[in-house]
Amino acid sequence: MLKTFKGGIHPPYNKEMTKQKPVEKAKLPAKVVIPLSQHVGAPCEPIVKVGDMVKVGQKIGEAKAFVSAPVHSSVSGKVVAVEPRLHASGAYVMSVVIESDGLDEIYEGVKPPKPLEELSPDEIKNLIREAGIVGMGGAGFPTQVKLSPPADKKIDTVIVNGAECEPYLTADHRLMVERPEDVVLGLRAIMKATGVSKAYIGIEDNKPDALEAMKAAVKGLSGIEVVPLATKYPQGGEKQLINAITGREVPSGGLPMDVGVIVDNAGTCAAIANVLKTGMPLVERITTVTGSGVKEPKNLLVRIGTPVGELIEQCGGFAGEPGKVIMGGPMMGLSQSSLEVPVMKGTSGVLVLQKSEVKAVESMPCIRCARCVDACPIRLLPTHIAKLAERGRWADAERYHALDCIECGCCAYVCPAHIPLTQLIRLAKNHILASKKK
Amino acid sequence: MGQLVKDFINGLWNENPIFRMVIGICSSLAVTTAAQNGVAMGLALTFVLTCSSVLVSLLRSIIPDKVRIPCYIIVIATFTTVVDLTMKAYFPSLYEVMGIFIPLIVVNCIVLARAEAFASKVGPIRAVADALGMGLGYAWAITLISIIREIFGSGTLFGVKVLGESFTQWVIMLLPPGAFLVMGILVGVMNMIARKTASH
Amino acid sequence: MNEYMRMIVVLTVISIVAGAALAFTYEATNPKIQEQERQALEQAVMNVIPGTEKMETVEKDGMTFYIGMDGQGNKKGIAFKTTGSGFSGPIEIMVGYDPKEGKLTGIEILSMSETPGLGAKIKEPSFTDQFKGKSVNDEFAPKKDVQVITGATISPTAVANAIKTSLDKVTEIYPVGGDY
Amino acid sequence: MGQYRFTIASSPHIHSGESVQRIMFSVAGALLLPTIAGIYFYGIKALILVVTTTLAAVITEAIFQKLRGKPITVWDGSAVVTGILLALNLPPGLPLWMAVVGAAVAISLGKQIYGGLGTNPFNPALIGRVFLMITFPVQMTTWINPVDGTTGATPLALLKMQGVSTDYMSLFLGNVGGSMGETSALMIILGGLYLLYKGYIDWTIPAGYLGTVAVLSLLLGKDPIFQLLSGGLMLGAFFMATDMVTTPITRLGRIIFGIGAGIFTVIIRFYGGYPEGVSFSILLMNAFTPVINRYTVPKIYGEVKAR
Amino acid sequence: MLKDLAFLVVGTVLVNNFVFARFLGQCPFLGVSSKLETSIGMGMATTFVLTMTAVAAYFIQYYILEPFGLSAFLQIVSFILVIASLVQLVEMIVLKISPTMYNAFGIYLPLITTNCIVLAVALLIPQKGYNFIESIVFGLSAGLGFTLALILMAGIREDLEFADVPEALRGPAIVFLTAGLLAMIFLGFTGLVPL
Amino acid sequence: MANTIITSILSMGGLGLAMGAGLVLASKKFAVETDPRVDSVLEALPGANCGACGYPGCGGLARAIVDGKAPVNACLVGGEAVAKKVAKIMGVSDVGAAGDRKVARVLCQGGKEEAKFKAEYTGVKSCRAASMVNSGPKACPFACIGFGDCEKVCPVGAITMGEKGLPVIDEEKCTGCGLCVKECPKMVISLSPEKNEVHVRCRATMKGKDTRDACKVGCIACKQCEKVCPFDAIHVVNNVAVIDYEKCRNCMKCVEKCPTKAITSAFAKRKKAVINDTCIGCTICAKNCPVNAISGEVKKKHEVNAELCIGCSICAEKCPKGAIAMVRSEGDIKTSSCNACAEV
Ligand SMILES: Cc1cc2nc3c(=O)[nH]c(=O)nc-3n(C[C@H](O)[C@H](O)[C@H](O)COP(=O)(O)O)c2cc1C
Ligand SMILES: Cc1cc2nc3c(=O)[nH]c(=O)nc-3n(C[C@H](O)[C@H](O)[C@H](O)COP(=O)(O)O)c2cc1C
Ligand SMILES: Cc1cc2nc3c(=O)[nH]c(=O)nc-3n(C[C@H](O)[C@H](O)[C@H](O)COP(=O)(O)O)c2cc1C
Ligand SMILES: Cc1cc2nc3c(=O)[nH]c(=O)nc-3n(C[C@H](O)[C@H](O)[C@H](O)CO)c2cc1C
Ligand code: SF4
Ligand code: SF4
Ligand code: SF4
Ligand code: SF4
Ligand code: FES
Repeated sequence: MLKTFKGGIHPPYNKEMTKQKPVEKAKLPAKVVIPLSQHVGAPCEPIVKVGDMVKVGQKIGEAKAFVSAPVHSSVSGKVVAVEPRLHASGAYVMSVVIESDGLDEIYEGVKPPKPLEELSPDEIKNLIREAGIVGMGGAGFPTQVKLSPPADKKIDTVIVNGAECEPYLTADHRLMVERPEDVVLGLRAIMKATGVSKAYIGIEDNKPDALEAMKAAVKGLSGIEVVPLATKYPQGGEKQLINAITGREVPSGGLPMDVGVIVDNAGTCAAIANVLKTGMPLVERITTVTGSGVKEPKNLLVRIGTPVGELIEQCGGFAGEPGKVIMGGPMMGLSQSSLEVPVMKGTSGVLVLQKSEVKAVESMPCIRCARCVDACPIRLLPTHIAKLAERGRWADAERYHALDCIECGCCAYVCPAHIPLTQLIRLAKNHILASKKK
Repeated sequence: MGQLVKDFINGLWNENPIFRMVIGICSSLAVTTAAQNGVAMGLALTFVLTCSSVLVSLLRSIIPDKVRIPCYIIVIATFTTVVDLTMKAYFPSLYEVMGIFIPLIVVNCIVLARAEAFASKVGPIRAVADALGMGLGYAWAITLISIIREIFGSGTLFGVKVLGESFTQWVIMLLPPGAFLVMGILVGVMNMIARKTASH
Repeated sequence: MNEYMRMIVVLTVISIVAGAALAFTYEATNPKIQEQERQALEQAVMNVIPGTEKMETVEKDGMTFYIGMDGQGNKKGIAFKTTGSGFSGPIEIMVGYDPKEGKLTGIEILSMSETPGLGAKIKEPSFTDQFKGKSVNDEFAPKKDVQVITGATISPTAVANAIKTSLDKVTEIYPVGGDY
Repeated sequence: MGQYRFTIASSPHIHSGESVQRIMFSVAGALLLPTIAGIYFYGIKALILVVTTTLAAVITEAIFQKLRGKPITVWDGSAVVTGILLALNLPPGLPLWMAVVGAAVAISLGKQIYGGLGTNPFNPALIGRVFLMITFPVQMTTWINPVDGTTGATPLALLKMQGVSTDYMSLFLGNVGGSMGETSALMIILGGLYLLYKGYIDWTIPAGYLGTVAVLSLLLGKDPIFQLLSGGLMLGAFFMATDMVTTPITRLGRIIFGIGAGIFTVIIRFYGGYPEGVSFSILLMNAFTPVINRYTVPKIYGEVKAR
Repeated sequence: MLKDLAFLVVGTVLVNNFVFARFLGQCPFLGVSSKLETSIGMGMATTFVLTMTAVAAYFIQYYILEPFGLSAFLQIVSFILVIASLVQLVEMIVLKISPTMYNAFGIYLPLITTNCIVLAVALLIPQKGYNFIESIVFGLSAGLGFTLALILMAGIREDLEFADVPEALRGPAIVFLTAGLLAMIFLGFTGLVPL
Repeated sequence: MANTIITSILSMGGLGLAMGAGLVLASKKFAVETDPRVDSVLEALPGANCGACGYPGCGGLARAIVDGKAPVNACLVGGEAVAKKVAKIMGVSDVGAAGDRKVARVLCQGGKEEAKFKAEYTGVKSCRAASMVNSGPKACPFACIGFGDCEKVCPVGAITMGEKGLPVIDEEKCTGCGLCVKECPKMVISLSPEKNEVHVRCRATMKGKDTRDACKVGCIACKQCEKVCPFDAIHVVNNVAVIDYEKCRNCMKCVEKCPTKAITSAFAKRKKAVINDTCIGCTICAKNCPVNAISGEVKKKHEVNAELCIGCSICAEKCPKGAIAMVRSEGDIKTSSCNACAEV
């Protein structure tokens, strides 16, 4: 029996389009827009002015708060604006706009650090922070913060999340096939930084080549185990992953560290490895550009700040009439209204669906079929919370644990009545949290 | 005078105990298998209600508050027993059908509610007007229910065959569910009428 | 008078007045009620024993019998009550029996709670009349010598069974052909 | 790249493609099997009955929605399922006007007064059937024997009233007296398996229901196989106790539902006034469903025991 | 003996359920059945009072009314007097002893005086000739039957808050219709026990 | 006969006595302090114990009302009359003192016509839900979304969704409870003093160019208002103009200037100063007028140039004689509104 969790769904994976395609370097963009907030926590503050010249890897935004991360220029060139720009959230966020000079000069400060063996845990954490590394699995939580739990939380396990359970996406898959040793190096750094000796690398069994590559890469390393997981969405959700691999359940309202676990995305590990090897902060990432609406789906190594429109062009442009452009996967990604929005540290994919695929279906009354209940990996009663949300009964929704919803979308995916369950629950969560603030 | 008419009319429609206030339902469901029972129960209740309202109204200043309820109930119970014995003596067949529901007039919420809410606060004349209105409001309501149940259930009205030979009895109408269903539909219809008249 | 005293006194007085008033009503209506009940019983006996004009109550072996007589005092038969277990409750039956002939003279259903329009048809003459003149030695088997009601066999069976079982006992007390 | 206008929506952006309509028409499809058996055994009469109740159910639904000024949604197929199931639960010889009354009651009292699809507490088809059963008991218990066309009793009534048992094969194939679609256990099981395969019904309910009846029969000294194959049990367990609208949404709740229905069926069959108790039992458990839902809310992921 | 008692319980709770088959206690049934929690409280309070009433009725009938030949006409008055006073007494005592308990279910007590089930139970005890034990069991089962009815209805009514019930039927009408369907379902228990 | 009556009297008397005594004893022994208001409220209720209110009997409701858990008009049977009585017992009075009453105002004019929709939104039709999807369907992430969450939450029905797809607030009805302010996910509703008539109806903090692309009536941060304001009451902060309501005197000069009409006021009803005969010609008004609209010689009655007057009412405040009244330019409010029916 493969390890897995209760609930979940089996959507069509649609990974064939890109899973065999090696990562290509994307064209150097003429202009990048780098938002100063690409992570959970306080936005960072610009430290460059219009007219300044910057180079690749040069810090342009300083993180002042503890939960925050700095950002760096991903091209060399001239700062042309520091102003609010459209962001993947649809809001305008303070960003630094840089015109590339095409030289791609590397910043002088970028130098390889001491080898891992010689670094102290604090030095590792500092390197990670200064490199602006945040969770690349989507949420964008500053990694260094995650690695610095309060003293009373004893961490005994690190899990590398290589599940990549979102349909269509293959960024982590290709990474693990092509650069398994980077993932392992990053993981070893994390282990050293947190003083943990047990680590797992969880990978869904629909990526046998990745499993092979990772197994080969950890050969001879003690304490690191590659765990094949059942292919089921949302296997990569950290709560599900922890449950599948360790059998532990993160307490409601708690964090992985409450059960002694740290979960990090494979991409995050590779980013750490990159810093250790070259000193280069996080300025580029692998993004899968895919979907029926793209002519030639590809895995691209992209500079942070590249407008998504340029990536689509590099993939041959739109196929058919595009209906939806999604940053991220189809289950949790954010739909976009403009092709101007820039790729960020957490952008694992750009998915384009054709117009014919995004027909809006009128929802019908709930027939209490309980598919949503059976699908929910958190064992909530989505239908009930949604009904309460429709009637504005927020307090009751909270009593039914609306806040524990991980917004995985399983319930809405299966609902035969096409009720936007996830959105209604999100609405309830938003309301509950808003009323808590006061 | 105008006040009295108002008090009287009130029970007939605006605050009709069955259809509008929905109290005192038990008997209206239980005895309404035939139109005749409806009329009899209606009159019996009107009698008890009127007599006890007068008495409660007269005694209203004498009765101490803390024993108010026991006292009212004794008054009501006394009149109910009078009806009970009278029916037993003079209408035995009717008594047979209405059985336990005559004694239960005592706890019919309408009686106590009117005693508490109305009779104990006004003079005897207004109390009578109100009681008669409420009683007759109750009476017409349950007669209507029993007419419907009798026609569908037995094909008769006041015992006279009104539907032809080929009529198949709707047994459910004579059984408990029929009572609830007819009641539910009538309350719905009355709501509709009330809403229509209110909007004009 | 202090308030508590008043509570007690008022409640007591009202109770007493109520008691007295009811006792009065009872005394006034009681004869009539008794009369009604007697009449009802008599009527039932008359119905099950044709030709009866007077009746006499006899207690024998723990059973109550009503002996029916005509105007001249000739015994026309005996009647007794029995209870069957119907579809939705007990069925009380008055049975008329003529020991001389060994035959039933008629039956009447005194009370029952069978389904109206269905089991309740046992009250109708079309059902009860078939017992008139039936021999006590008959089988009383539904669908054989006892006609049943379509769609409701339980109620007629209950009636037939009740009569048959009670007859077994009654024929011991008043054997067929014997005197009474 | 031209200026396109995109759609924005909350995630997820893909859907399983399943729909209420598809589920309903699949159930209707599965019901064709017992329907065909009914037509085979009882002839054209049965076909007319099915068509009548289905039309009556659909028309009642449309009229009700029209009167309320709501969109007419008869195409969702739920009224069709109700209509077919009602017919399968009726004696093949029932006067057609009674069948129409039954369908009208099923849809109006059983469904529309509660606002239509999805919010009715009771199984509409069973409401229709029990209403008819109580309103016209004579006609509702007049069964046709498929072998010789005479009227006769159902195997359960035969056993209860006359102590006569029927052989398993007849029960399994269905050439015995009974409601139009309940007699052929074979066809019902086939239809049920199809729904199980499609994932439209949850196995816990039929399993809990049939299992409970079998076990209790055994314990009470009755023939469990006979009990399983006779009466409306199979039809009820596969098609009516599984109506998702009127059954619990929690897994534990559905198990309780199945077992409860089994217990009540056995009680009514063995000790009650009626020879058959499936309709009543399912409806009774429907009544319990909201309460069951309330008290079987699953413990969520990471819920701490008591703090 | 035990079997008889079992029959009495089944008969009173299911077959002749006071709400669905005997039509008693409709007013509190309609009023209180909108919330599950309230229904359970009301049901428990009623069950308690009914059991107490059964005892009281038994004693009054067999130690006062019958010996003096008064049962034909003083039954109603004396029963109701005692019930009303007892309920009021219990209310006062509960309030004093445990305000929490009072809040949990004492508040339902005043409503029970006018619940016709109470008087009906008292009157049925002599009518059916129950002995002491049977009287208590009868009172208890009457209460349980009432509680069952309340709980079922309350569950359904809580769900109906999500339902698009036609305007005119909202409120008591839909409750009656639902009660009608429940009564229909409870007919399935007919014939379960020899009565 | 006599016998029956005597036993009846004795038993009933005995029972009555026993019960009466029992109750008395109990009420002495178990007397509990209760909020006297519970009893008075109970008194006012009809006492039908019908349970229609959802509480267990009138007593339950009375307690709930006193505890503040139920509104004073919770009794359906009693209707308005009872509600009034209960309100009196509970001492619930009408709305608090007027004076610096605040009312809710919608600070967005980007309706269906004016604002650009950047994409097709599908999903739950609620402003808050839509605001979580790419910040809403309008190109301006600060724009009113227009699904009317505010309309639903307003307890007095003061908000209706207008034809432009924007909420319209009836300032008369609004009680200033602020629920809509909390409900609106875009924070485009705000409470402001009723007397303030000038509002910047835009909160977009993007660059002026971006705002102009997104909406015809947005504030583009051109700062014209800032320059023209005689009272330093309006400033562009963070790319959007903000009014200091304390300083604003409703002069409406900014309204005149604003190129996109993002600032609004009851322009047609602008007030004008009018000087009456008690003027002693002290010239204080003329000195204080920020636009020099008042002229006149010392000790002579002064005149206001209605063309120039901006209605700031400084003169009226400064006038030692109280000789200056602020009058709506088109007559008083009454006549300025539709007078079609006033004539009937
Ligand atoms: C406010 C906040 C505080 C967090 N603190 C910690 C932490 O102290 N330790 C840790 O391991 N993870 C921490 N996390 C990270 C979460 O465990 C999780 O990795 C992150 O929310 C992304 O998870 P997701 O992609 O599954 O949503 C924190 C997250 C948030 C939002
Ligand atoms: C429903 C759901 C699915 C997720 N799927 C994945 C996934 O497939 N791969 C992944 O790396 N992170 C996934 N995540 C995010 C993880 O929960 C978690 O945030 C992440 O692994 C932490 O690593 P990071 O901080 O390095 O991103 C998912 C989160 C959720 C809520
Ligand atoms: C609503 C209803 C009421 C019934 N009432 C009676 C009844 O009063 N008496 C009776 O014998 N059977 C009654 N039955 C029982 C059935 O008709 C039962 O199946 C029948 O008695 C079996 O006998 P049969 O062989 O005539 O079908 C009733 C059934 C229903 C549905
Ligand atoms: C598996 C399944 C079983 C169903 N069973 C019934 C049924 O027994 N009776 C019925 O009226 N409708 C049934 N339906 C149809 C539908 O759910 C029903 O009409 C709703 O209760 C109406 O709201 C069924 C539907 C499905 C999918
Ligand atoms: S979106 Fe929330 S409620 Fe829905 S399945 Fe996922 S966790 Fe459960
Ligand atoms: S999946 Fe949809 S239809 Fe089924 S219970 Fe959940 S919300 Fe209702
Ligand atoms: S003002 Fe706010 S709440 Fe009201 S419609 Fe606009 S966005 Fe929605
Ligand atoms: S919700 Fe309150 S503040 Fe907003 S308009 Fe209504 S009354 Fe005014
Ligand atoms: S009349 Fe029975 S409870 Fe009201």
